[in-house]
Amino acid sequence: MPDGTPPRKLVEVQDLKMHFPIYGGVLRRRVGEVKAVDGVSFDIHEGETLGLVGESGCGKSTCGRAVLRLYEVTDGAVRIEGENIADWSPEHLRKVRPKMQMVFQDPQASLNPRMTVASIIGEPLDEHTKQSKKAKLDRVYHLMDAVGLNRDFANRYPHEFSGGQRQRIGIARALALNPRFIVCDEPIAALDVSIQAQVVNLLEDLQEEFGLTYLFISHDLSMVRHIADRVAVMYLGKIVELAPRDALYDAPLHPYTQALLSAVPEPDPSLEARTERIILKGDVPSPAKPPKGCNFCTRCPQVMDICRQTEPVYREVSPGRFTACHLQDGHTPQTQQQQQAPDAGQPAPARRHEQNQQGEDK
Amino acid sequence: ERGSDGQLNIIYWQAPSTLNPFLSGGTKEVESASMIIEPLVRFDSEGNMVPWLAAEIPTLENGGVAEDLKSITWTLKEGVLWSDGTPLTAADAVFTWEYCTHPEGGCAQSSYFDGVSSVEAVDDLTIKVSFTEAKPFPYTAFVGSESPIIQAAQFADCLGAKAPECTEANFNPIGTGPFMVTEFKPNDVITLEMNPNFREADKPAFSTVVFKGGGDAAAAARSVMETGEYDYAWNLQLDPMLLDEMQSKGLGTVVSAFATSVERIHVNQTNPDPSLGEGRATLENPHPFLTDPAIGKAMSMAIDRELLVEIGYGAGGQPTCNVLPAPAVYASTANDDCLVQDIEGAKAVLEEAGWTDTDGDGIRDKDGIKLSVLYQTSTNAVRQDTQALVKQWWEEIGIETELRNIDASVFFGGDPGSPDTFQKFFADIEMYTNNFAGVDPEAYMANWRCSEIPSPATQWQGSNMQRFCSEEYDALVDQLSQTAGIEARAEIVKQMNDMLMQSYTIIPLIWRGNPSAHANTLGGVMMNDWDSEIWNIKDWHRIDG
Amino acid sequence: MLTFTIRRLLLAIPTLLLISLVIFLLLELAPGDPMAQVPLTVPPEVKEKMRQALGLGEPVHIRYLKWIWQFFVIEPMNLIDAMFGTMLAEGQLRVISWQTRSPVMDIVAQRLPQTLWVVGVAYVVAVLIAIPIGVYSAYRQYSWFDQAGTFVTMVGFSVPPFFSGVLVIVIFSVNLGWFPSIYDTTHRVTDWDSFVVQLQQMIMPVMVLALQITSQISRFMRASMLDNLGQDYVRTARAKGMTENVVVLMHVLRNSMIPVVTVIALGIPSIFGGAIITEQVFKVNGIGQLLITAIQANDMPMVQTLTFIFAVLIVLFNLIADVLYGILDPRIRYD
Amino acid sequence: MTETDRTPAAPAGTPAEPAANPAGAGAAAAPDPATTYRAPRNQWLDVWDQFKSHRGALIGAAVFILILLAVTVGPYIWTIDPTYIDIRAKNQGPTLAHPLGTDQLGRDTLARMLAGGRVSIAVGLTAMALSIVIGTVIGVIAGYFKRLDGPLMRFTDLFLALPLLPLLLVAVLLFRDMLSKAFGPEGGVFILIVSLIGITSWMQTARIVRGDVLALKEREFVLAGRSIGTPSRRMITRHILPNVLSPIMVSATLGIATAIITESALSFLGFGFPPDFPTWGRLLFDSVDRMQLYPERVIWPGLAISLTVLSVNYIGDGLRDALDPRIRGR
Amino acid sequence: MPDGQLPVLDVRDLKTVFRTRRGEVHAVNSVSFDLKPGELLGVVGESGSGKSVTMMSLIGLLPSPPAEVRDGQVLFGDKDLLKADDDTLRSIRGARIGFVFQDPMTSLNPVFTVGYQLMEPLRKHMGLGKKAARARAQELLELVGIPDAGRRLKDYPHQFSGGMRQRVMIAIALACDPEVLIADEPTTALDVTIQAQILELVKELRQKLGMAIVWITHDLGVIAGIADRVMVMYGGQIVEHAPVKELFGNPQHPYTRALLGTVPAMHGTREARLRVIEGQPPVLDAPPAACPFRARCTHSFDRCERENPQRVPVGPLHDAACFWNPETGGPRDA
Ligand SMILES: Nc1ncnc2c1ncn2[C@@H]1O[C@H](COP(=O)(O)OP(=O)(O)OP(=O)(O)O)[C@@H](O)[C@H]1O
Ligand SMILES: Nc1ncnc2c1ncn2[C@@H]1O[C@H](COP(=O)(O)OP(=O)(O)OP(=O)(O)O)[C@@H](O)[C@H]1O
Ligand SMILES: [Mg+2]
Ligand SMILES: [Mg+2]
Repeated sequence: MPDGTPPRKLVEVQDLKMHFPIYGGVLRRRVGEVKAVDGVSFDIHEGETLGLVGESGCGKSTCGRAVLRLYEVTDGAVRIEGENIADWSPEHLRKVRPKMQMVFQDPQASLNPRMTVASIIGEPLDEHTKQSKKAKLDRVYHLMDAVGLNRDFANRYPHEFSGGQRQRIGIARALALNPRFIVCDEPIAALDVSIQAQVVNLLEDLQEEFGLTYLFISHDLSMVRHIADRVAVMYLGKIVELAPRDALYDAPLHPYTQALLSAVPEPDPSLEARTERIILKGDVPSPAKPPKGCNFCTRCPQVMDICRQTEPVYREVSPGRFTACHLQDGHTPQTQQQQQAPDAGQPAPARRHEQNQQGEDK
Repeated sequence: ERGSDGQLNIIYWQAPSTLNPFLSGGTKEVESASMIIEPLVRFDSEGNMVPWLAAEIPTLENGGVAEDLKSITWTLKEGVLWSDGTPLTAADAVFTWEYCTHPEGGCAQSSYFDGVSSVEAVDDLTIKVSFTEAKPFPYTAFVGSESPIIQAAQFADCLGAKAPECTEANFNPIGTGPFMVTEFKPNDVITLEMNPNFREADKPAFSTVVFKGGGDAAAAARSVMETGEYDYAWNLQLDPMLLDEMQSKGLGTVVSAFATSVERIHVNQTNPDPSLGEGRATLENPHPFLTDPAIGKAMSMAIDRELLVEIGYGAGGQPTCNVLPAPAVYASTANDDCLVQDIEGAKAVLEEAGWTDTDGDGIRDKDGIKLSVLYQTSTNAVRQDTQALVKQWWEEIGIETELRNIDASVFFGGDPGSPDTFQKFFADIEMYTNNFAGVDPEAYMANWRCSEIPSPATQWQGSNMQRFCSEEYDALVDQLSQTAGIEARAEIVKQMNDMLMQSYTIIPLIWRGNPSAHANTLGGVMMNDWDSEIWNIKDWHRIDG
Repeated sequence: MLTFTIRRLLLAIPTLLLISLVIFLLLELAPGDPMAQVPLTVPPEVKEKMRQALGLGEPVHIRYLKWIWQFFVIEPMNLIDAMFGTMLAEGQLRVISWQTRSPVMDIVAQRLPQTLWVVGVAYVVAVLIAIPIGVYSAYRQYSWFDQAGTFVTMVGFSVPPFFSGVLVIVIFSVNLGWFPSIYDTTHRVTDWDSFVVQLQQMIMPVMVLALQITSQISRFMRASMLDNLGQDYVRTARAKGMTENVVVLMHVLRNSMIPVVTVIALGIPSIFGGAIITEQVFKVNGIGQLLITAIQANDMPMVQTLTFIFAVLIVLFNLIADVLYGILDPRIRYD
Repeated sequence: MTETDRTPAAPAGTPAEPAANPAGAGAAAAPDPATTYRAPRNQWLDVWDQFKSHRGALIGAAVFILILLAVTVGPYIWTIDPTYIDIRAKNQGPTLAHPLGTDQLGRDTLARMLAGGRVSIAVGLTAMALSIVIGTVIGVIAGYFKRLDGPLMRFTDLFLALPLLPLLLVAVLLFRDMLSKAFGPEGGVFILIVSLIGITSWMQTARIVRGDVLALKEREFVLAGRSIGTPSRRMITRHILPNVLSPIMVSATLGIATAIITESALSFLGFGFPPDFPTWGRLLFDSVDRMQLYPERVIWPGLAISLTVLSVNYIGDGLRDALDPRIRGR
Repeated sequence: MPDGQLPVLDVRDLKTVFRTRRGEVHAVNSVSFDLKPGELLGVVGESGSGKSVTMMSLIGLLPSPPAEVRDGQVLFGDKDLLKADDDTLRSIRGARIGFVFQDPMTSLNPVFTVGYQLMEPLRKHMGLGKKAARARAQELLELVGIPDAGRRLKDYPHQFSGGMRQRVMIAIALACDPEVLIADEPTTALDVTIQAQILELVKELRQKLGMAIVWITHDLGVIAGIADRVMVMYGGQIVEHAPVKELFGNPQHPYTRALLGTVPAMHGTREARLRVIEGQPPVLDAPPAACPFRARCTHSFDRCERENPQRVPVGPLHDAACFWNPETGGPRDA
């Protein structure tokens, strides 16, 4: 947990873009691209957990993978301890892999069904250390202890485990080389409610024990609320809002964040009856053909003309709170839908005018 | 009566690819064409000449053959018409000569015109063939099914390089024979119908013929003797037991005819060792041990020819000790003791020649040279059975034998690029069948002159496979070419045959006949291996079976 | 889909040219001589002359280019001539068979009918039998029908046609005398009776061929059905109250057919060449028999042309299979 | 309605099989009374466990092993030389001296069946192995390295279009002498035939493997391997290959059958082994003509081929199930 | 909710087993419940607890073999569905009982148009002609909120997003105006915002069409939002059953209580640590002779090992299968 002193930035992501090319036509030329991640920037401080939430297909996984350079990014920089990982050669990258690891969404799919638990957890050791067989095995047992797996399971295969246990195997593998930074790509999405808690607790315990830094990707907002220190909300390849946890949950700025938060069902019938839901209309546009202007303009309940013209700028609207929304830039929706108006921004009539002009110029 | 017997079904398990025997010399092409186009003279089943388009056989006696043996004059029968109704004339024969001797034509039968200096039409019915040198046996051009006369009018535009392009004519030649083509499907089937202009009024008895090709010998035999779908099947080289079994069904009969085909073994007199490079299998490098006639003799003695016949040929073969078993006048009897297998005798021969098994491995040797031979032949079930048997006998007398068989198209292909041709003979022993066309052995016996030895200098062309070379023999060849009169010639030929036999460079095995089968309802079949098998198809007729 | 097809067609051109070159060089290297069938009695000089007449004297690349020109330009022109009575190819030298000395294409055209009759019908029959067998075997997996089907199809798969062919001949021609053992390629179907005759002579080769093809396709069909029977949409269809017939024959079959149809399409080129042995046994004398006799006679232009036609068909049907896949399966989008 | 045996019992992602887990309380309290160091269990043991439960596969394996034993050990027990001609004993039916009779030259059919089986099965196994190796290598490379995909698939097309027979002729010319010098005449032909069957039959495997690898590449455990920093070479051997094993196995079992049959067809067309060299296909072919006289002579090789193909097919079925962890886990 | 009404669906003592190579799996054990017209019954429970198997047993959708419905009665109107023949079942499925499955991605047949699949039950059960069926199909698509319905009928499932596909599934289930709609985790695969859309839709439709609904999920939040009554399943049994408010307000069974505790809250204080349910779900290899939850239960005592608790009333319309009484913190007297 961050205390008083401002913690060091472990990971800095700047204007990260990951576009997947689409080929087509008679000659298989590149005819377009899926803008899976389209210019996101954030920092992760040492020892903190940054939650990354958003709808399915909005680019969360791609972002997480790009940060670890599992993809060759299209543009932008990812700095880990100040070094841009995009500059590293494959061999160097291989050497520093131990520093940053990943836990995957589907515990079934992320474990090779034909390897035993011991060999799965031991694989990073095989790749990066030259220990004796015995030492490796000891380390594997140690890791299994750490994640709460019985040592007896070492020779079993993934299919012989429950989902929660499988996810523990995945976590043990990620921990094997003492990483500093772990990207958790929806580690609980495929798990049963009663098991999700086990995994989240484990992640928290490990963070405490080893001082880990997490990028925690999830679409379970209540779980993110539990685990994350700060939360970034993605929509269609972009971060629309990033804020400290409590600020975000208490007073979301971006209409999408608002809709998202309100859509979470509350396991309490009395609360449930009282909450006013924002039901979005329509579907998520394809990241291959994002709409003009703001990406959210097709579904936004507070959409304005400018949203269909100009892309809002992602900026710090108040200390530690970033968002990209014209509403925060002082525009008011012409077609008021009687949603509570977000009150965080300070509308300045003059600036609004300016902004409008700019928008039309573009 | 003409056309009264309906359809005749013939099956040849190799299908003809063209009906122009000048473009492809295969038996199937020649024989299928023989129903349509005809020569001046044919050979009957005994090998006697029968005037066909010619009115009679010219001889010295009747003046048809010039005294100096340098020309022969033929007279055509009168009133012979082509199937299109035009008359056959001497000009057609002249044209045929021109056609086949055209330098760009690639005529497959041009050897029949070897030594012919000119062919002239003396008048419409008289043809004079002149030779550059005296020809004691002048019956080559226009004699036999391989040298028929084609119609000048039809082939006029097909001379030389254009010959292959005249598909229409090649597939549908106009002839004087009993049948004419209605449809020709290359490599498949020919349908024919009777020739309305055929010179013999009441023939042929069949109105149509289907000449089917393809498949294999067993299927062909089955279709005649077991299912009765076909009336005549050609070349049934099958297990004799199988033929007997089929024959016993009572639907058909196997018939064979013998001419001059002999299955023989050649004993290489030169060294085929690959390490000799260019000099491999040439006269400069004599064979390390096969030049010893004792070995050839032992090899020959060890073979039970009777058994080979029984296993592979049945009625289609007879044991022989001569490379020239026929015609009867030429056949020698001097070597007949080889007909009886004599393993012990063979061993004794080797023993006597100093070939003993010194190291006890069952293989005889002398001076460090082991009797170990590579025995090659073409791929063919009967040949492989023969090979297996011979190998067993030879090993019994202490000659180690390795077998090899080569695809026929490669073995007989004559491709100078291939090491596997029978001419190159890169082996110690090889086996195949050869024969000669017609009845005169002069050219055939000339095969074993020294000058016929294949070598790199001749691009491996030549017919003296075993590389037999004897001045004495060459002298006999020359003598033969100057001798006229059957008896005198026969004397020389026998002498040559015996000389070859006693050199043991050729081991004759089987005088091969040609087994074919005909339905019991088919009458008039006279098997013939001197000419086309179906030479007398005009006389074939249906009998009630 | 259209651009996909066009792109694949464009790609096919260099592929095919390369294939033709490879085939040509292969045949060039192959031993054997077109003169092999000429009897030994023919003297070597004569053979040499005949060889020259076939154009064997020219260098390889000239012959290749000549063949390419003849195959791609002159033969199509001839086709046009034959169809529209034009005279485009008048006097141009076509691809000539060494063995028969007639245009290769004419012979191929002559052989097509019997190949299509026999092999084509066998293929159709086999497919028609295989699909129900496959469907039912999968629907009743591990039932006695399935077990027996597996057994029979595997045996059918393992019996070489040179054996099954002769076996049926012995049974049906020799012993029972029901069908002719030799196929009559000159037979023309003009009326009912001649049609019956045609059926009689087709029945045995079709049987032998169909046995093999059925064996293979029914295995594919079964596997594909099994894959699909376990899918969620099957449960949906049942939950809608559809009868088993509708569920299996509409929903599952339609999906299962997608991979099978492409397998079937990929098998079609073999119609033209794959039945060599069966053709031999029954003397059908179709394309397969043409190829084998051409190889035996070292008839290079014929072999070259035939193998290249097979190559074209293979490439073409590969493409067709892909396109079919795209048409049948709405999920696939080629582009 | 029968459900297929392959559908997973429960939707993916459900906690694992109850049966596989120790019942009830805290998994930590393991029921294993021994030490925590249990000898690593061989994966093939699990495969075998599953395989054993497939009755067809078991019978198939038994038959196949029997055949294998017969052709490998058999000739040492039945010591008659398969090429020995005893002409007096030709065309015999089954007798004590010749349990399967003799052929037209009096060679012992049993000895020939054993010798022939050795060749046929050797051809089947090696040709299959070759085609599987080529197919797998090409398929894996094409699937794994995107850049090589296009060229390799065109290459596959090329091979699909190559005609077998002319290829055989050429190969015989080019390599026969070399090979027969090195391996003896029969060995040379064996190598030729095997390589030709292998070379002309790997394409199907390559396509299937490529498809599977393409799908596998998207699986998360491959990504996980990458995030660990496993280099491509080990990625392939550790993660990709073991997971494409099932389709490869299926291709392999079919491959044996097709190779045996192709060899016999080659004999028919006159391109196979020398005729005095027995193989099952050859024996069958040689006896077809005499089918009516000596029906048993077609039955023996026919039976042998069919039995081999059938048993291999059932083994393939069983292996496919046994190698599929989804099924094995059940 | 109307109380005295006759239930449309009355399930009594349902038992379903699977025969596998490793023996029998007792997936559903003596499950009884009823469903009143117009009511929404929520079913929760962790994965593998037998929710789906129960519902599929009702209308014979389980593959047999391996499944076998051993025992029980399913009264639908006056018919016992377990004894009904196939034809009767078929005429009920899709027509009077609609089913929506969990995975919208695979539940639709990929090679038929959405329109075709939607029209299929209409033509079969309602005997509509092609035209009429199309019109009705379009109506249905509009009903579930798919814009441009007429055109989209011609589209294939893959051209629809997950949420839209799930809506199509719902439309299919609703096609013949069924009396009962069984929705088996219909939103589990979907995003929260899309899930909210679907839930909204169902609420709306329920008001409009007034059918009885069984809604299976393991998301307690969803249940809280839409259910009238809730059934909690564990280990193939119903362990608790109560009106929704009562269940959330006064959970009686330890499993229910534990379940409610594991979900982190969206509002209010954050717990430092999430509560978990330790241990593994039970093995269902024999008919239960003891409480299936005992191994994970923090309150279990020796009786739980010996006896399988029956459902007993613990409050108004509220019953639970447990020997432990949360009020007293001790055993409940039978
Ligand atoms: N390799 C790829 N090639 C092309 N497009 C891709 C690729 N990987 C991802 N995409 C696309 O990029 C977009 C973002 O994908 P991503 O997996 O990052 O989403 P996500 O937010 O993680 O979704 P989920 O919650 O479903 O995991 C999607 O539209 C996806 O289709
Ligand atoms: N085909 C089958 N063979 C054997 N066991 C099965 C089969 N189908 C289901 N089961 C078992 O039945 C039990 C109940 O499964 P069911 O699918 O009803 O659970 P569920 O509560 O619906 O779970 P989920 O929330 O994951 O859908 C599980 O233990 C499962 O393993
Ligand atoms: Mg993701
Ligand atoms: Mg379920």
